[in-house]
Amino acid sequence: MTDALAVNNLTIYFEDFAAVDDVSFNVSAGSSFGLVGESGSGKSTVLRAIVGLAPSSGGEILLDGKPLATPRSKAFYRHVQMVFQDPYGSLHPRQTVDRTLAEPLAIHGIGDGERRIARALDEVGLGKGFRFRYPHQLSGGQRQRVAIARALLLEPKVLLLDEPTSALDASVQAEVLNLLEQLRRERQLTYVLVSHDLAVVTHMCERLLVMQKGQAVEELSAQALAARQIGTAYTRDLMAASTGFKRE
Amino acid sequence: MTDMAQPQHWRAWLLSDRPASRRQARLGRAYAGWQRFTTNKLAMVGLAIVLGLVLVAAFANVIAPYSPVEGGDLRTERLLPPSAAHLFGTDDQARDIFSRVVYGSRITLFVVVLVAIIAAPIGLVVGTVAGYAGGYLDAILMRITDIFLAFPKLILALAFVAALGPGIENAVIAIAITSWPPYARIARAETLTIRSSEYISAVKLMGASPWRIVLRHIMPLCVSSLIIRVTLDMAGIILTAAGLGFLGLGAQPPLPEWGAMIASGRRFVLDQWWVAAAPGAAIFIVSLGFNLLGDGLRDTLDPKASDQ
Amino acid sequence: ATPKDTLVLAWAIDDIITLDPAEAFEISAGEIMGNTYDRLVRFDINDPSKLYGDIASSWTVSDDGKLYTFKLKPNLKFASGNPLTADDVVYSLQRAVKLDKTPAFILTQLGWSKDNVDGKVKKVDDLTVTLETDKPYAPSFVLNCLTANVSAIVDKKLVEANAKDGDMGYGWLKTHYAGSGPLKIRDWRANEILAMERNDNYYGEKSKLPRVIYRHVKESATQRLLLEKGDVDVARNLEPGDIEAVSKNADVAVTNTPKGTIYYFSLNQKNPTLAKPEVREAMKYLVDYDAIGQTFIKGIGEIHQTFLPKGLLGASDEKPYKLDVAKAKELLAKAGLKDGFTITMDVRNNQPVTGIAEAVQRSFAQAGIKMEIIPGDGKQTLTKYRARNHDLYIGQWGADYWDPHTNADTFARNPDNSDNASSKTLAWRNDWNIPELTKKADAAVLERDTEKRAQLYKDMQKDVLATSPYVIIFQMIETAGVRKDVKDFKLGPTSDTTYTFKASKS
Amino acid sequence: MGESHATDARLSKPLLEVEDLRVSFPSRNGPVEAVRGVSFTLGRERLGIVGESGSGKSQTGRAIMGLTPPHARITARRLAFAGTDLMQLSARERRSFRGERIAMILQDPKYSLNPVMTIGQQITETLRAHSNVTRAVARDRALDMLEAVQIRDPARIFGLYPHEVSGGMGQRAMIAMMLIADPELLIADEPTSALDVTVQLQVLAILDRLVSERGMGLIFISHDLRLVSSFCDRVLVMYRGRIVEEVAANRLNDATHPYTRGLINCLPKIGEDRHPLPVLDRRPEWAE
Amino acid sequence: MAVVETHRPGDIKPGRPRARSRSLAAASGIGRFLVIVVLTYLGLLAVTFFIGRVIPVDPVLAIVGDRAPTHVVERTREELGLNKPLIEQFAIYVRNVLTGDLGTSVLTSNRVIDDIRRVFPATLELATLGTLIGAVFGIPLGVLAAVKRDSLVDQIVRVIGLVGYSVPIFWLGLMALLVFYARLGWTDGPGRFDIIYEYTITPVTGILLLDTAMAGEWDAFRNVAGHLILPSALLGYFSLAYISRMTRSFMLNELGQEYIVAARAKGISESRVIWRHALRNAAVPLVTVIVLSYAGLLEGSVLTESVFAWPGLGLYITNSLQNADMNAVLGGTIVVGSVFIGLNLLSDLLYRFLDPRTKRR
Ligand SMILES: Nc1ncnc2c1ncn2[C@@H]1O[C@H](COP(=O)(O)OP(=O)(O)OP(=O)(O)O)[C@@H](O)[C@H]1O
Ligand SMILES: Nc1ncnc2c1ncn2[C@@H]1O[C@H](COP(=O)(O)OP(=O)(O)OP(=O)(O)O)[C@@H](O)[C@H]1O
Ligand SMILES: [Mg+2]
Ligand SMILES: [Mg+2]
Ligand code: NI
Repeated sequence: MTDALAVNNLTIYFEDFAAVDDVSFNVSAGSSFGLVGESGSGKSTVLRAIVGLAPSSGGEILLDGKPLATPRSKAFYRHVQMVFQDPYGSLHPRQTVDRTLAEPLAIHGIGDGERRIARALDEVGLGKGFRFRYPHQLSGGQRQRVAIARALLLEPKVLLLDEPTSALDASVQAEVLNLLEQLRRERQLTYVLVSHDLAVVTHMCERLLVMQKGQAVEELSAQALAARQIGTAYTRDLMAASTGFKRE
Repeated sequence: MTDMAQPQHWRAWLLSDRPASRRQARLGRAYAGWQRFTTNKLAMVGLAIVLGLVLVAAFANVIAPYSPVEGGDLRTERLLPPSAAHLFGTDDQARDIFSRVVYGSRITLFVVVLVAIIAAPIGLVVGTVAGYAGGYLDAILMRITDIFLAFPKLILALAFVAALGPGIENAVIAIAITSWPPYARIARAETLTIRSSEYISAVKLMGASPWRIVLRHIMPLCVSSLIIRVTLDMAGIILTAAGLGFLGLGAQPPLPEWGAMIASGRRFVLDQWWVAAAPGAAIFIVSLGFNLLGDGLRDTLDPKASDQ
Repeated sequence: ATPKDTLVLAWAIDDIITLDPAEAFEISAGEIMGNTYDRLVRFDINDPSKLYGDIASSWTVSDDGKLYTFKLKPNLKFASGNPLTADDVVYSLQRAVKLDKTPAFILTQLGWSKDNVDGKVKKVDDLTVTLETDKPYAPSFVLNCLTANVSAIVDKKLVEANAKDGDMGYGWLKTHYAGSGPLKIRDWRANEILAMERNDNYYGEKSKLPRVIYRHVKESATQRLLLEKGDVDVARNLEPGDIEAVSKNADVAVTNTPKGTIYYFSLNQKNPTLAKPEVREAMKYLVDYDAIGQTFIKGIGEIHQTFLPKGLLGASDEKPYKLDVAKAKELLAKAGLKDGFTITMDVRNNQPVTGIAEAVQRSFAQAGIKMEIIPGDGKQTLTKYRARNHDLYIGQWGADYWDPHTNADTFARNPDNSDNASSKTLAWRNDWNIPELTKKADAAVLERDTEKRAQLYKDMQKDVLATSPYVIIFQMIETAGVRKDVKDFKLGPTSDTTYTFKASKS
Repeated sequence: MGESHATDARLSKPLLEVEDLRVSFPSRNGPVEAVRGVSFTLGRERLGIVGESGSGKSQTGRAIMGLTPPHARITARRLAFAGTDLMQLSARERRSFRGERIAMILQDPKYSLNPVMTIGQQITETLRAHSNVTRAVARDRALDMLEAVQIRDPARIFGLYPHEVSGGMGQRAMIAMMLIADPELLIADEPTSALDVTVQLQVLAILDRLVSERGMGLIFISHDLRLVSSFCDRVLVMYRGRIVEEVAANRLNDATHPYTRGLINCLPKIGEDRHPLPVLDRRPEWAE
Repeated sequence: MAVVETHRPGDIKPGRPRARSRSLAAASGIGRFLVIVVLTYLGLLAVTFFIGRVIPVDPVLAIVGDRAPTHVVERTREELGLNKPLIEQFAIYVRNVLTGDLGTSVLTSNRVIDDIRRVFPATLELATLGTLIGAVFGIPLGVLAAVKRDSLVDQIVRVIGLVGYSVPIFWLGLMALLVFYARLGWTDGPGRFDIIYEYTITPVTGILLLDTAMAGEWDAFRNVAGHLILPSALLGYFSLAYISRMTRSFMLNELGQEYIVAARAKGISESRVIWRHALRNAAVPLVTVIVLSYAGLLEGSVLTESVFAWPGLGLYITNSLQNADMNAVLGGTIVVGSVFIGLNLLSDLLYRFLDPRTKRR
């Protein structure tokens, strides 16, 4: 069986700077794959390259075994969707939730908007009361739910999640993570999840790739990580840092 | 009792953070903006002045006691000082200045509205398209903008009026032509920041076409800063129109255009000060009104300012 | 304050574009030339019909009326120190004809051209010059042509020394001076200042003041402020209101003189409505002459309705028209225009024409004529006028030289009404085809009997008054505000006869 | 001498006493209370303040510094620093406390360093505001301070502008800037939340060392319970402008308040398999 | 006329400009910058040129006058090359400009370059003083207003600014002349100096304050200064209105930043916080504002110049335009364009100088 998503030797340059340098990984259908690394390690850029928001300078990206056309087709966007890091920045400040959600339907000419929007809101745990609010009337977690609802409206198979909870309080993070897990189960989605938090990634994913300065450091399974079966010093540092402060 | 309760009810409905319909959401947002606006006293003064202008223009024929173009007897009623019969005195064609000022508000309103609806959209389209498209299109559009910016404004306007022939419509076109470049720049600068924001990325991910993104997602965001800027520029537009009138290239006589009135009144400024003073004061007050309004709108519409 | 030894005049001198007398044709340039260049003859500013020799000591006219012989005063010198002889006179006249700039027509109408002028203007000896015309023109006409600036005498040696590529010094003289007049030009900065100094080589009475300076000031109000403050001695562009005000000022006197300039509006005969005789006449009844006289031109003009300004030979002071709306309506009804019509008027953006145009607009309205004013800068309205694209045009016409022919030539002559005619007289510009009048005008200029000649012009004025498409409104009076300590400042009847060199200060 | 002196002081009286501190911001719909009656005392120790976003942590810290925006209203029954009642002081006197005796590290070095002044200028400025030292002396002290916060090449960093250094470096510079005048109390408002996890620990280590070496009091504000519990001596848990619980840091797992417990529980942990994660069920009575 | 007199640079928004979008010099490399400059020039010239040709004014008329016979008109037209196709005329013009020949003005008979050398210093002197006055008073006022936001001082400063934005300059100029010159006699009148000094002053730089000071002609200096007071105060007021307003807005923005809190946390004095920290940052966008408003004044303020009989660039270009003296208009446009481009460059350099963030590491 082919992988839902395969990234082979992806390289991305911004001018002379290699933001992503020869990164490869495969994600099998229905699984969840994690990308971890510090700020600037190129995690977001990988995701953006997949959806065509960042130029790829080398390597290939295969979706269901087929290479992607540039620019991406409309059909692609019904297959792959993305949720962004910043819930404050990813919603149009002058559009109500309703308008935001109606947009993808309008673009793809999908009818039956009323019902779909209502259902999508239900699915992400936002009732009717939120439908006509503006983003500034929502909390961070609620916004992130709207963003997820928007991504789901097109019924994609693959969902790319770029640090979906890093801007949220811990308690809200738990809610959003739970929601994502539940959705994945219900819809058999494939996830690629980016985070700088090892705990979040191991919680959500079966496999993960550690990145540093644009390069893949190592790929390992969540169990391996939990069992401290770590191959590189860098991953070990990350691991240590995520357990809290230790006085020498 | 119900009278008292009713407004409260409306207020709650408007300010609800759970609007039940698009309309309620929109009205609520407008109402919140209005509330913020009303706390700004100077802005309210500005709004009152601008509304006043609109009212005076609408009811000019009711308000003005005399015809604005037909004067009285040249021999006896020329250059009369202000009196009960002629509130602001009469001008050198023995016309009642008050009536002329009143009717002049129509022209001013006409100029202001027309410039706004010509220049602002041009600037908006050029700026957003350049900013969003980037690359060559951006370079070309911005060069054109630069060229227009590098011109002395009044001289460019003069040249256009000279080319098109004098008259208030042509003056409007000339002013519009000279005033769009700053709008384009604002719109472009704003587009550049909006373009890289995640909500635009999100819409792209929905598969939206560039036109859709520019028209439905970027433009609405640029509009508010543009409105602010246009309002603040209104004073300048009025003054430029007056300047053209002053140089004899604006409205045709006997149209009671304020700038042209000052220009003809300026000959009497040393002895019959009222001839130039009345339209001068009118220009000043209306400009001030637009400026105050613009300041207030900035506080209301600019999310950054309102956060403070 | 102004310096004791300098006369300072505030004047709009932005029309000066050249200092070459063979080319200069503008009002302020005319005055400068009049003060700085000599010519064969001048007329008496107190009685313009009297001519006197300037550098000519005497002259004779041959019996056939075609050959003029001038004797020059001896020992004349240019400001440069070069002697002034017949050579210079011949050179100057020939140069003007050969350069063929705008004012050259004043000389070429005597039958001179580039090709023949060498034979027509000749030196006899160092102090004698002969001029030959092609027809026996009235001597007053020929001599008056010679009083014009284009006939001014330039310093041949100096000019030739600065000539380039055989341009007869044209390029150089535009901004330099080569004359012998009572004042010499020291400095000209366009739109800013023109400074003249006493020419100590002048043959006649030397300038009282060592220096005369024109300052470019456009606004009447500004001029008035400067004058009242004593920062200028003379203000030249005062408008009626300001004149009234300064005349009340104890330190300032107001002086004026009628000028050879008349203001009129004209009807383009290409427009079929305006071509109707009744309409032409009706419009003459639709101007409130009295009111205009008491307001917009008070102090700067007086009502005048014939095409010859007062002071010119044969000028008639007839004023048959006054505002009469009823009569005008009657005429319009006769023309089948009972309900009036709509028309445009091209108006230069300045006073008093704008004010008058507006007043006319109002009186027209009373007869149902809707007139739209098209304001424009001077050159713009002129361009249109010369292309015969106007309906109504309001403007002025100033005498080019002090002879009735100057105005008859343009108001009452139209030798060729075709679109590419060589001379675009006012009659031509208004498409007024008048073979009869043209003949009369041509005859008048050849009439050598002054009395008879004057009568010919009187007759022509009557015709024009009755039938022409011109509505002549007033004759300009030039008015200046002069500070009391200035003596002997007198405005001349033409622009080139305001002799500032005669002024002095106490 | 520093150590013994500090011990004496710690015994004699508390460094900071806060009693019923309230901060409210006027708004159209009546005043919004950001801090609603916070009381605590602080000795020469590490006190952590945790709580979710908007719970009033920062406003508490700022109120102590006297840096609340001018339109806000502050009241307190007592707000005393080393026995001096801060509420009674004039603006000028209050200022003389700032920087010299109480200092505050702000959250994000990207925004809290003046972009047009060099790091060195900004550090020496603190010193020169409070003591009359020459430029050269100030410079030497600043370089020492930079070294103390583990900057390897102080002389170079001294002359750099904020945008020229990394986040971690900037945060250290910020610490140096605030510590150079030797304050007795340091308030650190989320000093590491903008930093990478690996750098975070280095910065904390520096703070830790400074506290133990200089004997200063530290208020450590953070939303990261795990970090606070491993770093501080005592933790205050804030919810909606109030302190809901105070626990010793090492006994955090025994916290009693359901809010605190919820906060601890809802974090995913490596090696723990909890699907779904427990979530916080907010109860209105917590805010009472 | 506020708009006419000062250009409000549209792109400057209060806010910390991180990446400046409109930066001429930001175009990487001198080469690209030059290309941009040349293109801008060409565009400027082309626009001016073609406007000049469609104006319904016959340029020949300005030279030969109204009375000229047809053959003179036609010959002159030929001499000026006006009968050639427009494109060819434009090519010829550009070629001449490239060889440094701006042509001759038909109105003044001088070489355009000489005319401009004469009129530009007059404008320069006025604009410089105006901007100085505007900056020297406008910045402190703006700072004060921002610091005391919503106080009486703030309202007063805002009203001063708003009045400056709203009052027609030609009217105010005339009034000022009337009061201070005519009635009170406190200042000198229109023009650059009294006629008495006409031949004591020898223009070297054309900036008469400098010229007289260098020559040690102190009487003349005083006179020149007296004439400058009113117009420069007037222009100064207009730029003050603008500068104080922008200063206020920039300062408000800076005062809301975190680093201000940090500075206060250090316990430094309030004045240092305001002047050293906030204003120093506000200065970064402010220089652009000031430089561009200066550029606006340098383009010549036709209305002020006409009220004060000031022989400056604005009047020169306007007058030439009305007479279709295209060489002069084009020459003036080149100068204005150069001023604009030059000052833009200057503001860019200042910007780089003031904002360390723009420097490369
Ligand atoms: N459009 C761009 N132009 C230039 N450089 C870019 C661009 N986008 C990203 N980069 C650079 O590429 C590198 C990788 O960025 P990326 O956003 O992928 O990092 P990240 O791992 O997602 O970090 P974070 O955790 O901060 O989100 C960074 O150094 C960034 O500065
Ligand atoms: N200037 C202000 N005007 C009005 N309300 C304010 C202002 N500053 C803060 N607040 C309010 O005060 C409350 C407490 O804010 P504070 O900054 O102390 O929260 P915090 O606990 O530090 O949160 P975070 O973890 O997000 O930094 C918030 O609800 C906030 O909205
Ligand atoms: Mg990222
Ligand atoms: Mg905080
Ligand atoms: Ni301008």
